[in-house]
Amino acid sequence: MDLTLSPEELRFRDEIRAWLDQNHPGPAPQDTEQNFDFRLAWQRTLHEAGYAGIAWPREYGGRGATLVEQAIFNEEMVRARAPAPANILGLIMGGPVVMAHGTDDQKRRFLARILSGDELWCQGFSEPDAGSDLASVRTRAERAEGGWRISGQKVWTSYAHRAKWCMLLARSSDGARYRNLTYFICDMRQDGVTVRPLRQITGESEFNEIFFDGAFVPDENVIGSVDDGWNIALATLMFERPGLGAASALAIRLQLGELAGLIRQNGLDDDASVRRRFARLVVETETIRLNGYRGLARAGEGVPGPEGSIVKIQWASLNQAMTELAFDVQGGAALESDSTWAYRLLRARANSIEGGTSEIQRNILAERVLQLPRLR
Amino acid sequence: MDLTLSPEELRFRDEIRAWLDQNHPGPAPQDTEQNFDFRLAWQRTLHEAGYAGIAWPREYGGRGATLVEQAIFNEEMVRARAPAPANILGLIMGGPVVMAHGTDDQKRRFLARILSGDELWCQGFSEPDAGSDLASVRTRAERAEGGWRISGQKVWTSYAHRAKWCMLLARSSDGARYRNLTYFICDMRQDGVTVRPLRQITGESEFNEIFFDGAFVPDENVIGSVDDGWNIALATLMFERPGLGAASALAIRLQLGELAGLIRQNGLDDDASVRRRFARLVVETETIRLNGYRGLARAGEGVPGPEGSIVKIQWASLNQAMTELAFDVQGGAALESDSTWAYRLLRARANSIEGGTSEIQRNILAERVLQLPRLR
Amino acid sequence: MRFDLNDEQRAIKDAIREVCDARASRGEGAETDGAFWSELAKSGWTQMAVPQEFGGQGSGLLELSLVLEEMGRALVGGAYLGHAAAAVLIAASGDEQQRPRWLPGLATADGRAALGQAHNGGALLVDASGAALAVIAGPETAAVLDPVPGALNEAASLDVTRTLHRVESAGAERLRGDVDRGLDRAEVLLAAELVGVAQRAMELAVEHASNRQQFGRPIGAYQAVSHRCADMLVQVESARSAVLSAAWTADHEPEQLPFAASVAKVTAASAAWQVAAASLQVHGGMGFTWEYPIHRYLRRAAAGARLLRSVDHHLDRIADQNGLGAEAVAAGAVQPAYAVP
Amino acid sequence: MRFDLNDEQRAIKDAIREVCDARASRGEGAETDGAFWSELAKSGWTQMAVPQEFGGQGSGLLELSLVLEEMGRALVGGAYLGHAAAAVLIAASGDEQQRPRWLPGLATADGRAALGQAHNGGALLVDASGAALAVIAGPETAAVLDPVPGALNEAASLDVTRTLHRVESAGAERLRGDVDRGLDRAEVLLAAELVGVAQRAMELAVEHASNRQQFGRPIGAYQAVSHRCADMLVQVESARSAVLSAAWTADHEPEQLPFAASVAKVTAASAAWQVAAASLQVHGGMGFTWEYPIHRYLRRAAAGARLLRSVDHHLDRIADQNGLGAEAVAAGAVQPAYAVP
Repeated sequence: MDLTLSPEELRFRDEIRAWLDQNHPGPAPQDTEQNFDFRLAWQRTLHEAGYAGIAWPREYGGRGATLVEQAIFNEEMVRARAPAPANILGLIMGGPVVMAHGTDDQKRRFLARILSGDELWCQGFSEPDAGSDLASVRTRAERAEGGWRISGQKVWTSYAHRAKWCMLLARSSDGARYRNLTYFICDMRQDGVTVRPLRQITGESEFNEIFFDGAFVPDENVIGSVDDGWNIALATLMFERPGLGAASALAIRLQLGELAGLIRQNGLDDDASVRRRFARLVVETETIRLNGYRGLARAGEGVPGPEGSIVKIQWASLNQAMTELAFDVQGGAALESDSTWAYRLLRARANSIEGGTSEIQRNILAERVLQLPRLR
Repeated sequence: MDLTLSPEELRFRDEIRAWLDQNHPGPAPQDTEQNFDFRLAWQRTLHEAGYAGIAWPREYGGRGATLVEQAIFNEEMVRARAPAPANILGLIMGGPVVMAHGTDDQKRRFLARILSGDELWCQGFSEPDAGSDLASVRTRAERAEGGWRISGQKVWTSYAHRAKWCMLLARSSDGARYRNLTYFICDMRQDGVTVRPLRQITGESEFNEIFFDGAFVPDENVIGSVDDGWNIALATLMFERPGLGAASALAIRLQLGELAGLIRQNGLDDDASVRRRFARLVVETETIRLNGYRGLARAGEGVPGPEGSIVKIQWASLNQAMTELAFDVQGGAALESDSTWAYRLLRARANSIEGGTSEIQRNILAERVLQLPRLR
Repeated sequence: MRFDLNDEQRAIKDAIREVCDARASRGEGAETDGAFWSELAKSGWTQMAVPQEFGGQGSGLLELSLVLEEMGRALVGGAYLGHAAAAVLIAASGDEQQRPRWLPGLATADGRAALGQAHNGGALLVDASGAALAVIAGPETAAVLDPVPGALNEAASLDVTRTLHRVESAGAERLRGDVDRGLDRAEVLLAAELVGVAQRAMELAVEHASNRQQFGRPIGAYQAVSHRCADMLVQVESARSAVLSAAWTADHEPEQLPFAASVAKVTAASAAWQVAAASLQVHGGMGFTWEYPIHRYLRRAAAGARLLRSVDHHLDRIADQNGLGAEAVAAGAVQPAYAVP
Repeated sequence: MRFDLNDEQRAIKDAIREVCDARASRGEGAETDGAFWSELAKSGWTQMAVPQEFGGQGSGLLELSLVLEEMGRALVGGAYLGHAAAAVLIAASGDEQQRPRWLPGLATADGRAALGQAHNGGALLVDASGAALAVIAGPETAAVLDPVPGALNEAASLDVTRTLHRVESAGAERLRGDVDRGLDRAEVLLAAELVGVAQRAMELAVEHASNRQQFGRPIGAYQAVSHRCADMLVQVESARSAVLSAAWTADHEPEQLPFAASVAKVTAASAAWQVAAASLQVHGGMGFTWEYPIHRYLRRAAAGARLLRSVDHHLDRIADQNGLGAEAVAAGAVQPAYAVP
């Protein structure tokens, strides 16, 4: 066990840190579309420096970074308060699924343009009736000349209106559950694809709905075998960003720093109740960081395991508790909605839903880690 | 709505209060058996004064008290820190089940001796494999000349070694679940009945195990119809002591008074964190009291509903939280086991199990009050 | 001793529920809704909180609480809370000069009052546009701002069913009577509204859980969901008990109100937020969309819980009242101050 | 950066688990068990905490933590914690005269040390019978009582796997070095033991939930049970991460120890109690019987959490270290003091 960075890791960290220091794009625009353009430009900057796909193997244009290096990179990005690259879904999900399950043609066709940000990706898994139960998708794929026609509705896709490609699951046969789905890469720039923004409780539209009405996907854009989409999707969902736990812990630490300031401003830094609620948040943040690093060590021994669910559950409830404390200490200002903390309070409610609800995460821990019997 | 006592209710309260003032038996002995004898004597005192069965109809020797009077009585008993009568299970469960489902002979045979404490009752529902799932009893009743032979094991029966009668459920046929059980009143003073104390985590033996090995129950001691025991048992479990919520809230208030003293002794009455944890306990206690009284109003409109589960859940978690706070404020004394609070800390862990686990109570609220679908 | 509504109280509850449901069924725009206010005024609902001697109906706090719970449940008539709270504040905390000066106006159709919260030297007024006057509450003060200035500085309101404005409070006149008495009564009305918010948030969760299918079952059949709903019920019913008791106490045993009002505010504020948040979770992604109503309840709960005095303020008062106050320490008291009937 | 055990560390963990499981399988009486102590001493386990210069093995706190976690898990060798904690306290907080005076004895088979808690002017000693000396810890002090008096006044111990004795502490000699440093290191060992307690309590719950049938299913198939177990896992793994990190920090970055030790104590104390209590609940009535082992874990958790400094003490220190301390206020600091590598 060694919790210090090796000389190589330190060099890597210093390199990233120095580069971010030089190349940080400055404050992000508030407006959603401008913000996206800003992040697209940022991805190009990262790409030119060779940082867009540090986790990707060198043969696909990545840097082949170790797990620890990926964690370091993620942490440095958070520390510098640098924006996420625009094509994040392509980088962490689309690219990896093509590398793992795609044909050589598909790799040539897709990978480079994901890295460069020339083609943006979105993800179409969730549907109105397929939330936690992802396998119950209703979107249908019908056989057509040279490919498939897709019809149905997907929800909770981010930046669908800017995306070129949508990875989606559709029902390609009437076969048994889990054996009737195919994994498609669908061109978003065609008739038969309609994107509508989905307004969230924060007032923003981070996400969209997509309506497919006979949209065409050629055979060459099927990933893996027909009717084998569920297994591929499952693998896709297991692609974790190593060190995500540590990076999100760091993001929360930065916010806890703000919260400490808010507590002091409101003269509550002597209030034992506020102090201990705050300290518990610090403790929880630190355990997320440590659990994240420990998960990294395990991931190094093979495929990342279901233990990621631990960090996901903790992060959601910590974010919710932190924003509630901030709300409790700010007095009358809590009536107003145009504060960072008001936004965070509302946004945090989604943390226990997005990316697998906390209930689903607990199912995973119970069934896959603790080997408890499943409910049939 | 009127939260004051009527003149008649006030008179009743003053009568009870004055009587308890005169007749309180003094401090209870520590020793379990001596304590039981003390409570038996106390029951006789209550009985002589006409207070043993205040909830029972006058025709059976009770006082026919209203629900509010019963609540007042229970509260006054707690306020005076008077012990519970020894034959509590006969009074709140055995008697009522005989009155509701017994024959005239059975009423004559049993009721008066329950009130007087001449014959003590215990209850044999739980078994090692029938905990929350009470209907899955394994104890068998086999037909015999003029009655039944009972064989099996019951657990969590209080004072079984002092009891004359045990009300129990046994499997009397191979019929369908819920239709294969009969409700028996079994004489404990016979060969074929063995009682063993069950030591609890507090070190006490409040409860026993009973082993039945061909114990005989004559036909005249079957309650209701053969194979109809489940319905009778269910009704039995619904006999609530009106005002129990308010009375247990009062019991906790008295302990909270002690806890406030403990907090002051340890110099923590200025600690905002301790103060607010304490205040939340006070708030929860008050809502139990109020929920108890509201339940009373509803009970007056018909059969007591499943809302009693609300108070049961609250009481268990409040008792646990209260004893944990007491433990946190007492410093090094927490290492020692011979304090009232150490006993309470351990005893409180059973509160969410005994009388229906908190999980079962939540099932009841979800299914019977909120009408949510049941898990099949 | 009867902890249930009498026939008259039930009739009030049924009548206002009908009014509120009808308004809610007409859809959005329920906030600061002049037409609805006129409808309420015409039927006399807005006069309830004004004592009879000043031209109002002089209803009890219990009756007012029933009205407010229904308004919270349907999330309509948001301005009613401020008006009723202002009326009880002036009636309970104004002196002999102040009460006749302001209360008669509050019984008239165009004499709507708003509630404000002292904040950063000024005040934040809730639903103040069109209000004739406002009562600005601080932790230990209450002051009447008369008139509400014509030009108001709008602030972004977390509670999207209510407007928020910033004003200077320099010209406000402090209520010279027993301020705590008025604040406690206003807290009970606020708590009643929050019970309605929690109630409806729970209903929405139960409805969704009964219908939404996942993995071949309605999600309400899973204990992760059904037990969460059961916990909502415990919170809602406890808060309702506390509010009913506090309202009755205000009307009949006012010397016990400080404890009862604090219990009501603490339980209702906690219930509204926790139930709304849990209900959103039960709804999954759908609960996170703007179109679905749950976030309006969540926002009302978050803001409402922080109107008037904070939950921590009430908890501290409860601790003081129950053996951890300076007097208790001096007297060596062990028994709680609070007396069970 | 590797957050996993190396081969040597794994070997230690495996070896001590075998020793502990073998002892546990011999049944009750594991408490203050002289024969087991001799067995441990013979194999050198009891010398680990003593620095090499004083005749011990000078093992790292990480290695000691591995041993203590296994002892907590099997609930054997309770006296080991006191001995190891006393050794690290003297080594870290004793001065140049004190260390050579006491440490060599602790490396010998009959030189067992016990831990004590300052209490009401005297002290409560844990597993002190037969101990040569004891280190008595207070919130900011540590003192060596040498020798432990022959006639001890037995107190009733909540933790039935440990004995408790009351002593006068008048004769104890205060450790004159950096007391916090020793206390923090002792806290890490205590926390490690509590992680083992939580771990085993969880294992018992999972085992029971997998086997116990109710309503036609194993109870572990119900989310009320399975999610409770999942929450146990979150707590156990978090506490284990915190303890491993704190132990490593003590060995390699001692200036970061005050934060790391507080995090370890808070998480391990919470995990042990909450997991043991939740496990008892999963067991239902059976968990409430004396014969079933869960209450022994519950008692160890309750008492262990209150050994050395309280959880509130640590939370207050964490708040001080992270922007709510007097210095932070003076400096107007916004950034947390703690640095991520």
